[in-house]
Amino acid sequence: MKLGTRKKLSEQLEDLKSKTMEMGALASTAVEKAVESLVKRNVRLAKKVIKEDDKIDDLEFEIENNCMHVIALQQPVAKDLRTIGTCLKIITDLERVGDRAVDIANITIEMAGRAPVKPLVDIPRMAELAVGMLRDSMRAFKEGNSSLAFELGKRDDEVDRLAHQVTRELFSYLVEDPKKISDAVRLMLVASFLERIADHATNIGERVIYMEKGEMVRIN
Amino acid sequence: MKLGTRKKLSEQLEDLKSKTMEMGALASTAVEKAVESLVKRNVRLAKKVIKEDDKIDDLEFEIENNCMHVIALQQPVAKDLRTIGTCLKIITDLERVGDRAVDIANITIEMAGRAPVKPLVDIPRMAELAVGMLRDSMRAFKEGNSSLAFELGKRDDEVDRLAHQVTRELFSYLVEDPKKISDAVRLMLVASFLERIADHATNIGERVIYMEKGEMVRIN
Amino acid sequence: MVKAKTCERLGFWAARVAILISLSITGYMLFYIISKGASIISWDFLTKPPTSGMTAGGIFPAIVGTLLLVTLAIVISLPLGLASAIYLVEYSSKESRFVRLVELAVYSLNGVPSIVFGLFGMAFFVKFLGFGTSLLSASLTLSLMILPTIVATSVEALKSVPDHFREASLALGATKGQTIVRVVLPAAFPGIITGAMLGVGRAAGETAPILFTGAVFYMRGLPTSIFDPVMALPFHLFVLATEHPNISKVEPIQYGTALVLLILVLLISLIAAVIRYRYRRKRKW
Amino acid sequence: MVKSKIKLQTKKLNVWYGNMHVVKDFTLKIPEKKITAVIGPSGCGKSTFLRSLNRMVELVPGARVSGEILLDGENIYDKDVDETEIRLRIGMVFQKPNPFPKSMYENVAYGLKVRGITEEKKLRLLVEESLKKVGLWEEVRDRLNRSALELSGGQQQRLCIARALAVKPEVILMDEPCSSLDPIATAKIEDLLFELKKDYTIVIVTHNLQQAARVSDYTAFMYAGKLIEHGRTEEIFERPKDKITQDYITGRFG
Amino acid sequence: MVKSKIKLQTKKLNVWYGNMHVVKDFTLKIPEKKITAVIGPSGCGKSTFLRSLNRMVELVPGARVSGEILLDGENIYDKDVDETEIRLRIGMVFQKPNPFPKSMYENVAYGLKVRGITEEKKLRLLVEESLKKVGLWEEVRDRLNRSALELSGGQQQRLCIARALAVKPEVILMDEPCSSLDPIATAKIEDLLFELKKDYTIVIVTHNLQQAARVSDYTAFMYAGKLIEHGRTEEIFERPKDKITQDYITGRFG
Amino acid sequence: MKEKIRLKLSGKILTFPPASVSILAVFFIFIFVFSQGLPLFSKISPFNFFFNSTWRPTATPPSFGIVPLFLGSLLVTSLALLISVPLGLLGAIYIAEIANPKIKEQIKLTVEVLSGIPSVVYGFFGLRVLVPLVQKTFGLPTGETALTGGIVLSIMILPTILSLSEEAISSVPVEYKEASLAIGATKWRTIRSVTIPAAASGITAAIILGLGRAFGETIAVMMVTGGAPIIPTSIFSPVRTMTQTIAAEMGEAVFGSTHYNALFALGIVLFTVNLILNLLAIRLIKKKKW
Ligand SMILES: Nc1ncnc2c1ncn2[C@@H]1O[C@H](COP(=O)(O)OP(=O)(O)OP(=O)(O)O)[C@@H](O)[C@H]1O
Ligand SMILES: Nc1ncnc2c1ncn2[C@@H]1O[C@H](COP(=O)(O)OP(=O)(O)OP(=O)(O)O)[C@@H](O)[C@H]1O
Ligand SMILES: [Mg+2]
Ligand SMILES: [Mg+2]
Ligand SMILES: O=P([O-])([O-])[O-]
Repeated sequence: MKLGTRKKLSEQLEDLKSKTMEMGALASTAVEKAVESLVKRNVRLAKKVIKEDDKIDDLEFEIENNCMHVIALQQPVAKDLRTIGTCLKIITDLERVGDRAVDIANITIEMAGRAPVKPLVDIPRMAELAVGMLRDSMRAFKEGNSSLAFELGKRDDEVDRLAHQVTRELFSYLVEDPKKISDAVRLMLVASFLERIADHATNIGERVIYMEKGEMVRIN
Repeated sequence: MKLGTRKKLSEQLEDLKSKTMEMGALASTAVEKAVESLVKRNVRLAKKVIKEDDKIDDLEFEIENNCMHVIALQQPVAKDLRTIGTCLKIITDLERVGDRAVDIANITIEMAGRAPVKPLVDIPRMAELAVGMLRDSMRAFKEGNSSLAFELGKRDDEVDRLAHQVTRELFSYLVEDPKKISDAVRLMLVASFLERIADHATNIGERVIYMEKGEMVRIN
Repeated sequence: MVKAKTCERLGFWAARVAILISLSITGYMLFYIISKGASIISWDFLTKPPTSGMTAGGIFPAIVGTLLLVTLAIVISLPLGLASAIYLVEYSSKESRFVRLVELAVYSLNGVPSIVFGLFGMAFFVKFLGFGTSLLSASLTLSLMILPTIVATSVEALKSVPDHFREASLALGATKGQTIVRVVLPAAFPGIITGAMLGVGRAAGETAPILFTGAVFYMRGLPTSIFDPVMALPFHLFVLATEHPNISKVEPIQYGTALVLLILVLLISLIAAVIRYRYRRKRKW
Repeated sequence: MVKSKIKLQTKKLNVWYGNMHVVKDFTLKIPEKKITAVIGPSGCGKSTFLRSLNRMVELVPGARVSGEILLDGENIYDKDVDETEIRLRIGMVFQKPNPFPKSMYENVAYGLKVRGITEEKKLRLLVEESLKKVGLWEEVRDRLNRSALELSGGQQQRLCIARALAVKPEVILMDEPCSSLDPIATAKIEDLLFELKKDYTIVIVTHNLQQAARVSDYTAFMYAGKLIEHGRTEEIFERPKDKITQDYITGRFG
Repeated sequence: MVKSKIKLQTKKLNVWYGNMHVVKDFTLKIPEKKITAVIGPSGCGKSTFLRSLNRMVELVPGARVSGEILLDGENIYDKDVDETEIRLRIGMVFQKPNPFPKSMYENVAYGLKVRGITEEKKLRLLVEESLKKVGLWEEVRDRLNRSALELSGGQQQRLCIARALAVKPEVILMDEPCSSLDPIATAKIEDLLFELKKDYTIVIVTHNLQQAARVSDYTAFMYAGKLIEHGRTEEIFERPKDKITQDYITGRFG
Repeated sequence: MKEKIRLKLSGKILTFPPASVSILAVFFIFIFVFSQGLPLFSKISPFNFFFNSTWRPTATPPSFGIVPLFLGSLLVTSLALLISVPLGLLGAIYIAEIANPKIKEQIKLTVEVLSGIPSVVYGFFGLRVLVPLVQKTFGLPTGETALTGGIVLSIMILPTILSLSEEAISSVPVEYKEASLAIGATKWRTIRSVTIPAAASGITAAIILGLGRAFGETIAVMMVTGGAPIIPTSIFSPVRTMTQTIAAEMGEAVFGSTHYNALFALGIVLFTVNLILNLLAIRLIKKKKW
């Protein structure tokens, strides 16, 4: 929605939603790439992730502004308003997802050039799950599919379980080989980041349900 | 704002602001108490902090709902709308501040009964700074005081500096005494939490400036 | 409260009785004249001149006379009245002194008793302009008499065309003249016609103004020029009823004349009323 | 859904104009000392519904009413109920401000006089009270004997409200009371509504959804003579249950 | 601030009615193929301003205009400019739908006939084109010869817009075109505005702030005859610079 | 372009002269009636004319006192109003406020049509029906009395009063009535306290216009009042009105004679009185407040 080209409410809402979808796609990709950079110890890719986070931030800013435009100019009510409220909330979640991707990428950079603590198995698996949740939460948003949103609760539990497992495992490494302490700590952080990303996806799912039904439901 | 007792827009906005102030006060106190519990190794206090976070979460939910009410029923524009937008954003920051307080309290509990890594000097200092920023950001919000908000940028730099210092220091402990690894890691996390709380205060400051002037300004 | 209800009932009854009396008196009058006059009217009565000192024959010249008077009067006063109205409503500002003067004149003219029109007609048309007691003098007098009616109804009709029609037309780039001809006059047409009909009705029924200006009790044949005097129905009735030497003998003719006059005037008046009503109902602005 | 005391209640109310069925099986509870807004598309029967609440609808030739309307539990359409009595208890304010072409004082005193109050002192007092309630007293105290038609549109409307208040009604019906006013006068009337609902039960018909949202506690959405949805205003505007309501309030209608 | 081509522009425009100074030093640029809304409290001179743009204000006895109004750079108040010519280029739509009491066809054809177009085939074509533009063609094609007064209020207003479009104006002025319409008809007109601005420059006066916010690209806030603030509609509604503007749009006025 | 300007002006130029005709007409009426009437006062004193109580134009010496004629007009007119005002007003209330719409339209149509009945027909009806009726009812030597004239005139002006009052009452905005009803007033109370006061100026105007019509009526009175130029002593006296005098005597008056002048002077009086009444009514009608 460029300034000066007024559109009808429904078109503006469509714009908002598609922008939000775009932001969701960027955030998901950022997480994927960050984890890939970590696994492949690819500093360049990590740097790219960090650079591209600006896009996500800009998009958040733009979407938030547009939401305010629409509220100020169109006086949305009922589902229209809930859609806007949902966008406003989803974008903070997505922005935070983006920040976590950056955090992961930073860790990639910090760990660059050192021997790996251990082969990364569970972390890519967690990442896959978390990104899958994120993608599905955005799909639920796009389609207004509240049953899809509802399932996110269960999937989040799986991610939490994995995160615990990773942490426990790393602690044992920690004690074994103090030299690898700092990298082990870093990987623990990555696990917690991924867990939080899954939380954000769950939040998004809750918002989608609110948008569709008008009620806030806790899904985990 | 109870349901069924309709008020005028200006009254509703006042309600929103005072609820937000209340949430700000709760969040600030939570951080203070969490750090106190950490310093004094007071598990009971830590548990109280964790329990009281529910209040903050409830308040966020309530304020967000009220914001949506006001938008749906009053069609606010200009400064009125910006005030609501600001409330919406501030409360996510405050909620996150509350979560960090809980994180700190959890660490208190985890570290309970073990000898301290080192005497805590810098962390209480950081906490004081961060909470001071938070309080001031909320005062700036209440008073619409954008110059007060503007200063938060500089103060945030100071907190960042301290956080770095704490981390570096703890790393040296880490290498010295592998047994204290896990607690040292935990304290590092606390420092990063406090740093992030200061970031949230800075965000709130930015929001206040937006509310007053209608422009988003980066203040750090 | 009970008292209020009783008051209401009493008041309503009083009103009902009043309207009943009002209508029944006039109703009786019409019934009376129709019942007495109906038997007199025949083809001959309508198409033959009076004979044997008015005691026999018909009223043909009086009918023709009245029609002539009325036609001439309306032909003179309608264009004058309509043009005045157009000037007043469309071409002048409300504050102008001239407009107020014209309005005052129209109102004054409307209040002048018909007998004074008669006096004026006699002094001005008959004597001063030398038209003599003639169809022309009488018609001119009548046309002046009905002029205020026509101006007033035309002004009303024009004013009742809402300004937004004019604005719409002007905003589309039409000139003032185009606006009046294409939009205002068509919209005002029914009102103008009603005014004209009202004028015609009044002209047909009045006696006093033609008393000294053109009406005669009897003439041989029909008028051949506008300078001839004419017979007229109302005057005919008046004379038959009050001044005829042999009143009892002409009584049937009186009723007949009265009925014909009544029918003529009521017909015109009815047409006017019907047009007005239809128009009022149809009008949606 | 409605928790306060019910002041006025319609039960299976139906109104016909001749053969035209205008209000259909309308069952609605109107809580005391709250503002209930009636919204709906043009011609859906809002005014007719409102006018049936104080029996003004009976003035329309050919109007027919069935069902019950309970005012404090008593059916106002009962045979032995006097409609003028009902109209003293249920006041009405109209779309266009319609003060009588009399003095401001006479306007407000009118209803009292109709009620049989003639004592000058008492009248003065009551007139003053009503004018104060609508916040007009300060504006007109010095010219109470001037014609009410000298007032501005917004002032006239407040005078009309004062006139309705003077007879101390319990319920006030308002049929689009602000539609002929400018936004500033409208804001004043809306402020007044907030004051009035401390003492009165108010039913307001409005085309202006924003107004309904701003001022009312409860909202009833009417469509084609039927009550489609009724509930707390917040609910209606944030979570309408019915598809038609949703479409109407989000402007996707028709 | 305004970046598109300027279609119409007032420079130090002043209007008096007799001694009353109604529009004061009004300098405003109206960009091409955009919708510019004029808002402001009642009596501030919005209608007068609008009517000065196509010289309709001259019809008011005692009205006096100074300053310039440039249409594509040419001053429409120049001595040798014919005002009927200007009114063909700057069309107008009024507050109340005001079709002539003629057939729908005649209504739309009117402006063309006034322009001297008489060829039946051409007229038909142009009438159809205008009616299609306002989305009325499908609704009325079978009854073009019926009276325009048979249409509903919203349809009438669209007919009036079609009538204005028929003469192919460049600018369309609208003075509260929806104030007598219900929300549904209003929504249709607003939709139409979005279509029309592809081809026309539109200036709309409205009391309805929400409407101004919804439809306009630029908004001018007028107060006591003066232009207080003018800018992108988003700016005016989110970040008004002037205190009076802020107070007015947030309803804290007066 | 110039042609357009000419076109624009031509409408005004075309319609200006007709607009002046009314002014000229009044002016001429004024000039001619006065020029024929005023010379009277060089022959007899105005005091004599206005206050002498005998009208004997053909006697020797002639006497031109209009008191009996004026009183005759006044009496007949007053009687007419006395009958027609209550009937007309109540009737108007019925039509405007009580009758159901269908009947209302029909009655209004009827009344409007009736108001077109020529006065000579009323006179004729009076002469044929009322005169004998009055004579018989009151046992009078003749039925041609002031009362008969009053009744005939009252019937004649009734439609005027009815329809004008009805219009005044109906044009009271329905909002006023609704406001009153909604406040709990009965319909009758509403009519009394709101509708009639609001319509007062219109109703008064209706009455004044009726008065004017009665005062200026010639033929109808002429046929039923007996025409005796004496000061009436009761409503059963035969009377002669001013209008009637002009109509009856103009035929005999010699052009330019004192008698002729006197009849025109009567015309002046009629003209003036009616002008005043009429302007009064117009002011009242224009005083509408809504
Ligand atoms: N006096 C009447 N006689 C016959 N039908 C009527 C009468 N008054 C209203 N109606 C019809 O009854 C229906 C409902 O009218 P009503 O005035 O109650 O609608 P509304 O919802 O108030 O509309 P609006 O929002 O336009 O005021 C409409 O279709 C209208 O045409
Ligand atoms: N023909 C006129 N003669 C004298 N003054 C007028 C005339 N028309 C309007 N005015 C005055 O000029 C001022 C501006 O009127 P205008 O109609 O332009 O205001 P507006 O902003 O359109 O108001 P609204 O929003 O009520 O339509 C008002 O004070 C009004 O009273
Ligand atoms: Mg209505
Ligand atoms: Mg205006
Ligand atoms: O931003 P977070 O600290 O809530 O992840």
